[in-house]
Amino acid sequence: MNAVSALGELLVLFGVFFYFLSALGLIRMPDVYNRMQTATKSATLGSLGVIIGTGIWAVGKGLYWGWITKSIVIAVFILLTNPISAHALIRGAYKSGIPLWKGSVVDRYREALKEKEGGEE
Amino acid sequence: MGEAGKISRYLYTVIVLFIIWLFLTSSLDVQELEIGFVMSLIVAAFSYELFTTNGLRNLHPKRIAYAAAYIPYFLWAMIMANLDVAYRVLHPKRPINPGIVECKTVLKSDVGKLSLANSITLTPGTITLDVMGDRYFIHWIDVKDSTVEGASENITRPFEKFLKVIFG
Amino acid sequence: MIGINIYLALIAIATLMSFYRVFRGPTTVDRLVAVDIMTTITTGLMVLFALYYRRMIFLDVALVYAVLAFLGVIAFARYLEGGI
Amino acid sequence: MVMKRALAILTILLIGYWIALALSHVPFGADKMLVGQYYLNHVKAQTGAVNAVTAVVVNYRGFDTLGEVTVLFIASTGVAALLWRKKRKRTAKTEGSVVLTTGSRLLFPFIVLFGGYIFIHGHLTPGGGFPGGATIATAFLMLYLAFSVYEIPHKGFEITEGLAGMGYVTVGLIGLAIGSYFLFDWIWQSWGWGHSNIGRLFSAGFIPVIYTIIGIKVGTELSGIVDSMVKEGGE
Repeated sequence: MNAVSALGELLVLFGVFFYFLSALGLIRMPDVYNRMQTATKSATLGSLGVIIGTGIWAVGKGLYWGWITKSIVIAVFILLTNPISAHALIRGAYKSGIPLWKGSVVDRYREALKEKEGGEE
Repeated sequence: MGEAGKISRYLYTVIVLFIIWLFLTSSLDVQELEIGFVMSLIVAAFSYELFTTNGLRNLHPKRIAYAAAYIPYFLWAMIMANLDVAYRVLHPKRPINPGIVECKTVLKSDVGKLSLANSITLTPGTITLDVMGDRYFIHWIDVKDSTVEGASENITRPFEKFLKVIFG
Repeated sequence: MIGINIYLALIAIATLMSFYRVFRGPTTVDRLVAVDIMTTITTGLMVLFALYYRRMIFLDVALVYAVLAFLGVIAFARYLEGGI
Repeated sequence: MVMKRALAILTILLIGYWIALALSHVPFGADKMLVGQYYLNHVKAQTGAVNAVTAVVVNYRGFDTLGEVTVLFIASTGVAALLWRKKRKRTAKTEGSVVLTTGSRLLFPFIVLFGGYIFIHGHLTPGGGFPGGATIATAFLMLYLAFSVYEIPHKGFEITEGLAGMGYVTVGLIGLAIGSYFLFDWIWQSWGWGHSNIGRLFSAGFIPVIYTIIGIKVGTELSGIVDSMVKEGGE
């Protein structure tokens, strides 16, 4: 057990914790928007931790150094795509007419959409 | 800022694709490098029009320096965001106060808007719902200020000072 | 320290936990969000499996899976918005 | 409702138990198939591929693979014929937001490059022409999803597909001319290229060449299928 693989394992552990947090957020939050809030962020950070951690861990175990570069590619891909898919999903949710949670305080988007429709007519 | 010339855009795409290829194959074997170069040339030939509008201007040292400074800042913001999420999820009373607010941005380019939207989505309590021109509609889990200026001050300002330089 | 088997089991449990939301719904978007999270977690699981078998080529599988999962979620989201 | 669901879960568990019971008698890892053992023993010397599956698909069973590619071609033509109507339009009501369009523009070259990576490394990694082509097609699917007016360049795609199909047959015919049979691996067996560097990229005879051709062909065909399926008939 050298320092590099210990660092990798620590990162993996960190990522696993955030995976759990994301699953928990998915279960506990009251409506779809808040679920997305909590789940997407922690799943992305968890993936970063697990994937890059795995790369470092593998190099620490004496495997080929290419592990780390390849895991960086996967991590960057996830970092780029996950927010995009979350954005597409939340937009789809709003457009398909799912109401906000009853405790929500303000909805500027509806006002803006109304304004836009009013302008066109 | 207008579009860069075709050659500049093509070269920029080739360089980026070749770097991605290096990371993907994770090998410095000469054969891999040759095939990678050929592949980058071919793929860039029919995708550079989609890929970039700025061309080689993106490789300006100042932009790269700001991008390098942005990465740790962003990672830090992301970890903070997740601790915030952890607090909200694990707290027995679920302290949330959600709503959709509007922000204005000063960024002009599409790539800048994309990175601002992604940064917003991954940082504390906010997720981008829609972008119309320079108006961002953001679902905020804990609304502190529902006016446009206040929300912009809270959400988009910290990132904009970096992204304005990186993407223009 | 703890060992890779434990991590694999833990990640699998996290996947199952998000599976709960796929079953419960109540709306389609809820299920989709859960599927999105599940695929993200599964990508991490695949990467860890590559280390478990000590085969670097399995990382390619994880990357293909990430690409396909992203496309699937985008397709459903665009469908929800009304037409593709 | 609960009853129905419980019944479904019970059925699945029962079927799973049966399958597990049936498979528990099959010893794991002991392969009784002689031909499989033959492939495993001779694959490196005869084809130079590190990945035995690829060698079987392209080399030993090359003719079948040509058939598969043909089947895929027929499938894509069939889908186009089945869904053909005069004025077919996209049904997208809304344009994707700037985040989605910009994101797909940034990701498009990367996914195409990754598809190329998969089919070029078919003899070294668990990839190959079919997954590589499918990955390339997903890149085009992404553009369809993001933009409401995007269309693939139909003419160019048809020409590329035809050229790729002809290229496959040509490689096979050269094999017939040099060696003794159709799809004879002339690069490896006659010219003997790459005998010294098994496991590096330029090895395994004509497997990378064939896989590149298959990748391009599958990619264009699947993009065509995507195009036919996304559009719907207008008036």
